[in-house]
Amino acid sequence: MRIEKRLQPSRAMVLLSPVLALVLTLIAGALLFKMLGHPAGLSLYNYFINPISDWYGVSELLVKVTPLLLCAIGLMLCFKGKVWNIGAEGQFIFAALVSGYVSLQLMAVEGFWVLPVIIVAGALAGMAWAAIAALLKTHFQASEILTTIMLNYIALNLLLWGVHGPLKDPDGYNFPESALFADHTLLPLLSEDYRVTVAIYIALLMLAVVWFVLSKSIFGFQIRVMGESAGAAKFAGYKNRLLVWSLLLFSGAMAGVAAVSEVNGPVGQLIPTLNLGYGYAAIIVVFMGRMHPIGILIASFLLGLTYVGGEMVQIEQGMPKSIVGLFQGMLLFFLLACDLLIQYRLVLPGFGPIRLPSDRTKQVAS
Amino acid sequence: MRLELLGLSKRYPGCVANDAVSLKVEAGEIHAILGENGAGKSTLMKMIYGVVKPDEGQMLWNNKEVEIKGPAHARQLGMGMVFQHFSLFETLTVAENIALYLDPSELGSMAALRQHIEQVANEYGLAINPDRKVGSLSVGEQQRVEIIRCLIQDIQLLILDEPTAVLTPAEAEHLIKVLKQLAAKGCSILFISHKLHEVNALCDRATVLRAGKVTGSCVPRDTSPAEMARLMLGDGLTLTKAFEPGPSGDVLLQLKDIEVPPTDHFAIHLRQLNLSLRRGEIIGLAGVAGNGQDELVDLLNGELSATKGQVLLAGEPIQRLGVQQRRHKGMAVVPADRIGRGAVATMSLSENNLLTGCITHGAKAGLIDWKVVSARAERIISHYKVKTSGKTEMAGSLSGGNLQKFILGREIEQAPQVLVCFHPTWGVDVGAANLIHQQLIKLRDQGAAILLLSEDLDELYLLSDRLGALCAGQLSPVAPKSEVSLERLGQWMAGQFDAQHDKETCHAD
Amino acid sequence: EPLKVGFVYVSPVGDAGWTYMHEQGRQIVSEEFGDQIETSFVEGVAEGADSERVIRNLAKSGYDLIFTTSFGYMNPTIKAAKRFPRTTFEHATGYKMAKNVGNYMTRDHEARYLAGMVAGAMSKTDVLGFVGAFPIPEVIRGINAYMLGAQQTNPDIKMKVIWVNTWHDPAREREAAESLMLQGADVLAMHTDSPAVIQAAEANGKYATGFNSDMSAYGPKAHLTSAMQHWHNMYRAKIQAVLDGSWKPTSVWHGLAEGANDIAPIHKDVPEPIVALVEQHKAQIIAGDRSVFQGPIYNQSNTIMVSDGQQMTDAELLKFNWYVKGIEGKIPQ
Amino acid sequence: MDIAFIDNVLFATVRTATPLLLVALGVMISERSGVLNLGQEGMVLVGAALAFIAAYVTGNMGWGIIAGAFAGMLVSVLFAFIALSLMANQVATGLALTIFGTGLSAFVGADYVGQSIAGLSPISIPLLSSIPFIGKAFFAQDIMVYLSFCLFGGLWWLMRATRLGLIIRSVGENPEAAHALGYPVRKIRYCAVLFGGAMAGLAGAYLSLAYTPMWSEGIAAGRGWIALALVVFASWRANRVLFGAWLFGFASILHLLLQGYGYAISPNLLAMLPYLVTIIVLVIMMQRKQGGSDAPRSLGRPFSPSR
Ligand SMILES: Nc1ncnc2c1ncn2[C@@H]1O[C@H](COP(=O)(O)OP(=O)(O)OP(=O)(O)O)[C@@H](O)[C@H]1O
Ligand SMILES: Nc1ncnc2c1ncn2[C@@H]1O[C@H](COP(=O)(O)OP(=O)(O)OP(=O)(O)O)[C@@H](O)[C@H]1O
Ligand SMILES: [Mg+2]
Ligand SMILES: [Mg+2]
Repeated sequence: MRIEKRLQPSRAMVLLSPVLALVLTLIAGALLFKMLGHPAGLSLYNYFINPISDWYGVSELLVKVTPLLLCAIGLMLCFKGKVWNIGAEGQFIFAALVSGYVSLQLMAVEGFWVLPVIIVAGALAGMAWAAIAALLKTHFQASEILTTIMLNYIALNLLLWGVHGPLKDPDGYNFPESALFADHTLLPLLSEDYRVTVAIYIALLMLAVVWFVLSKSIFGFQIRVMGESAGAAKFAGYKNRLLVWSLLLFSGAMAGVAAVSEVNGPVGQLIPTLNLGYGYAAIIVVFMGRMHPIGILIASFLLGLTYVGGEMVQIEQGMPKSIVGLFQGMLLFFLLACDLLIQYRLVLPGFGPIRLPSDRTKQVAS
Repeated sequence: MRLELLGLSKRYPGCVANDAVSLKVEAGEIHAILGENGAGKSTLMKMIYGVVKPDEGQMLWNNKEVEIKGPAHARQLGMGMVFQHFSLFETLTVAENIALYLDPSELGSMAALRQHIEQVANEYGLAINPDRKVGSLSVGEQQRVEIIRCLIQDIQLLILDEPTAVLTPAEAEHLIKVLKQLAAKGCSILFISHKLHEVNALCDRATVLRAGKVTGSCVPRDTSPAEMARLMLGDGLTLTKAFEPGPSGDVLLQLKDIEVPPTDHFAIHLRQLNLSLRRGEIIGLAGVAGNGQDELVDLLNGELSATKGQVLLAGEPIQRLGVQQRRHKGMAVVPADRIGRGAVATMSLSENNLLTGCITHGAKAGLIDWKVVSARAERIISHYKVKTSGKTEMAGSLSGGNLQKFILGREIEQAPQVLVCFHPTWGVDVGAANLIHQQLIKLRDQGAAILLLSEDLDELYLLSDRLGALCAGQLSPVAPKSEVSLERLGQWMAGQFDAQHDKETCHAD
Repeated sequence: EPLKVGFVYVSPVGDAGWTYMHEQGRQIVSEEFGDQIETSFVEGVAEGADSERVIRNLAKSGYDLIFTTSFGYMNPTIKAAKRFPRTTFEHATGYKMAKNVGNYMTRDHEARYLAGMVAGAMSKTDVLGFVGAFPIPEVIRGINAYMLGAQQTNPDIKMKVIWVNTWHDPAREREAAESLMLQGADVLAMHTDSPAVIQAAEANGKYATGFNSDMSAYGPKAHLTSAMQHWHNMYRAKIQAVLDGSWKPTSVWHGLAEGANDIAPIHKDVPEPIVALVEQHKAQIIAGDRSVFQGPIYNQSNTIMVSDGQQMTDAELLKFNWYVKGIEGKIPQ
Repeated sequence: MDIAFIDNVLFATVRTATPLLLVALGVMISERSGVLNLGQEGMVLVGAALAFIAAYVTGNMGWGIIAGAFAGMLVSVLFAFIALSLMANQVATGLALTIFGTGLSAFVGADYVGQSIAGLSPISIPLLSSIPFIGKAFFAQDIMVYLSFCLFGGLWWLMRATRLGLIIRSVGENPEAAHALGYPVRKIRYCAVLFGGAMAGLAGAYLSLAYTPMWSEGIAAGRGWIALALVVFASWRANRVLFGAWLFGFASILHLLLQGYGYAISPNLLAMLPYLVTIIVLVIMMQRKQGGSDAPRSLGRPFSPSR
């Protein structure tokens, strides 16, 4: 058996390969569960179905998906333009710090404008943090991969400094936490029974916006060109600096909104362990979703489910947490491996397509 | 018999690159392989050299059947190859590049290798500094490295895939001398070129490929270039001898005392550039690669800015404008580097049409109208006879000549007032080159001004109304082509701009 | 129908520290109660939005009693408890309570104090070194108790503190230990979750005292003793109360007296009189005749903070944010 | 500050730098060959877990070291197969490897948590170890530190002066050309990735056998990521990798030392120091070279040979 490049990427495989990957993951997962001495069917049910078997479960999945999706939306644009922003994590954390500070300042004032101000503050803070990387890249030629990783660590330490110091709850027995935010600074819930906030609408709206920008606007086209060929972008006069700045600022803003969705949503205060790694997980979402808006929507749900499902098999069957990592790893490996089929086809010896010279698909258009 | 091929075939998905090709090469023979773009010439050579494995067929080397296991094996047998797209490593030095080519057993110390390189370089008059990084060499020098690399061991067969496409006439002439010297020593040479007069001057025999098949052969000495072209392309072709200058109008593009300091190590300093390009005229600029052509094109395109002087488009200063603003005002540029700059390899033709096309069509208020864009792409494909499976095909999978036709079409469809055209027919087969030439003349006759930069002097004489040359970042006088002899152009390219002509051009302006 | 008891752990059970001790407690009670209860745990639950979901999921899956074992779970526990009024929650190390939420904690400072007595006696340079995770009251309390204990056996003792900003990064903890030894400390202690500090002392021929569990295996020569926690006593009591139907939200803070804390066997290098003194103080604390934070206690600037004959109240201990005399440096703010 | 103090600080610096150096040297080789493997953290963890298990079970440190290297190599095969043979995106595959490796190490190491082993002990080289200032730092370390010095020396020489080094660079530079010259691009990349895996495994072994002889989950604590950054910072040169690892190690020690001296700066702010230093040095280096990084030209680009 050998592989052979397709003339054109197969459209069918674009849709089929993730399905195939999922099936393979399930099979491998079943084997893994068997090996651990758990019934495969039940385990898979608990992992993938049980967590979303009722609306409550779905709502919890949405809670997990919201920040993930928001971060991924920003990163998707960056990666399309080959701006390797690994720093959504740091932008998220810094934005959480700033929007948390603003929320604490606005505890006593009420008004319809309070929430918008907090969201904007978060977005601006995320942008500011991303702007450092943008500045270092465009004016000092420092690789954004490196600077954003470093900035992640710096932001984390800033957050720790904040909650251990100035933002500590004065009535909190010196524990490193801010006061609980006032209710009017929290994002409205979709329903009192669930923890999902309106942030999910923001995420979906932004997803649509990004989809539109990428498929219909010159700006989106320019981003893609920059990503595919910097030389061509320069030749066509696309302003590289401007693009780098807007991509980083946009993804910073999205990470900032994600931070608000989390801090002014289910968490409701500043704590040292705010960052659950959304910024890193979003990178995976973007790749799993093949940098396509619909793709990342599905991928964020799938990845979210691997977390939630991992908790479920711990609760129900006492499996170790490391299962989650194994599952996520396998799923990603299979996805990546199956993507080969989009560009290539497998040829079995003896069944190879036989072509005559007249088969040439290229022809002179007249 | 040095080399004999019997029924070699190679299939790629979607096409048959070589279909039962048979070929004989004698010892000391210089054998040309002719064929249009995509005929399968390079594939055949790669099979001989072991880079590509044939699906079928036999190969006899010095009358014994061999199966080439890989390039290293081919080198052991005494073959050498200069690839169409150089296989050099830009960040390594010349000596390191050559060391990589050699077998570990042949490679002594680096010092010995350096000596060896200098010795070979002297023998064939191919001067090179073994310690320079290849990336800092001009294209011609890079080719020298490729050739020296082959000659450093005793070889019996040298394969050259379009070696002269990137050389200046002088360099090409020198190469031909070297090859003759080699052949005289008994080395066989397989030579691919689209420049038929070179084949004519150099080769003992020629084999013609078409769509992967051998369709004929000839003795180049006894065959005119036109006849060879007909062998390659069939009868429908008429090669134009020369285009008459048309009537020229007012000045469209003007450079005044331009000064562009180099932006990096390898860039050329443009000095004191003065040029006036008129409506309905083509100015051809000759010059050895790396004498400021890249910088001049970048300057006109708006990627580089001058520290002194003025660029005027129809009398209006544009040096402060960006690329897109200039395009709005009627500039268009065909870059030399098709894949790296002119097109995005991983995008479809429609999308590549939009790359610069968005200036005049398909975009409104920042939004794209894909229908218009793809209709336009289809029109370019049919108008400019681009061989492709359709507008959704990736640019990278087109052959060079076809992509070049597409890019030229895209720029011409912009209906530019001024077109800057750099190497429009580099590596393009005779048929496509002919079509491109006709399109350029048509554009000129519609009243556009064209600045043509090329290293192909035939092309320059064929198309230009006036001629000049670039050397070391400076511009020679520009004079009507009837007044510029080949000899004088050669002097200009070498930097000898005599005072007398300076005055003449001043008058002409 | 067995009582379903769930545990939420902040780190993997394999962290060898805090969570490890809770897991030991769970295993002990689950053995003891046998068929009466059914236990399970979720490990490595981050303290953000995830924790509330896990707590809710446990409640939703029918768990009757849920132990949340890290400070950061306090607010999520309270929030989840509101939605599941019939489920009983117990939160470790916090200060909030509700109708169905109690909390529990160990008086680690009592064991710390005893360990400090050993450390003070064994220091030749008169400098102790302490690797702290985060400057929160719980850790500061331990540092102060350690110092007060050391002063009992060595009035000249001083102490240096390094914060590593992590509960669990063995390599960083080790670096901190090395830095302390570079600056003259010859007996080390830590309030982090790995035994790296013990290992560092062992490698450098210095002494150290452990925390959470008996860490002697990590440094047979270096390990003087450990300030240990035993959670199973509290777990047993709480589970029994729920089984009996007598559970009420309470705030329990158990120490040496209740067997919730202890120290590991003391190293044989420690002179007999010191061991006897430690035993004596331990007995006094258990008997209620002595408190770790009893006056006179001076702060770093030699101001008296607790006057002779007085003791600090639990409320004061919960908010501890100053160092006692003898500790160098300032608490970072 | 006396001589012994400086020696001790250097000693701690070198120790701290060792795991970073080991990973980064491996990264340097695989990236030089054009492969971007972001799975370092996962490979370090798997190496650490397996090294500890092997040492614990056999009671022999040598087996531990070998097992660590071997385990790192084994998981890197997974990466190599998907990224090189199946030509998947390398960034994504590397991230997947990190996730997978983190889970796998926790999974296999679960039974060994809380176990202890003796660990590697330092070997003082007579005479040399008493050289003032640097004796202890360079001549009183354990065998793995010496091993890392040797590996550094070997790789520095390999990349600087050998044909193999040249071949590796050529493959990362222009795989098409290397292929045309007959070099087995994919095989070379496989080897480079496997070598990188072995180095990451060694770094893991150093953590779980020498630095803190124990196994606990996530023992690498982000060192794989730092090492990746270090290589960019070092512009893919062995000597700068060494310098960078030491610099980072020193900055890590320094912020702890400053605390010990009682500087009342927040430890959180001090903890930013190593990262800030890295950014600043990077910026300075980029200025010196007038932009343009030395990244291997085809770093991260899949290559499919057509024959
Ligand atoms: N690796 C490949 N995979 C698929 N198709 C290929 C590959 N290499 C070449 N081809 C196809 O084989 C045909 C012959 O290509 P080849 O490069 O041999 O042409 P050529 O005669 O050298 O053309 P040119 O004059 O442009 O150099 C073309 O249609 C080309 O698209
Ligand atoms: N690891 C390596 N990979 C590739 N090339 C290397 C490597 N190490 C050295 N070289 C080559 O050897 C040359 C000299 O190497 P050297 O290590 O002395 O660096 P350098 O240019 O002196 O840098 P610095 O001034 O930072 O020490 C470099 O320019 C480079 O081409
Ligand atoms: Mg060719
Ligand atoms: Mg040097």
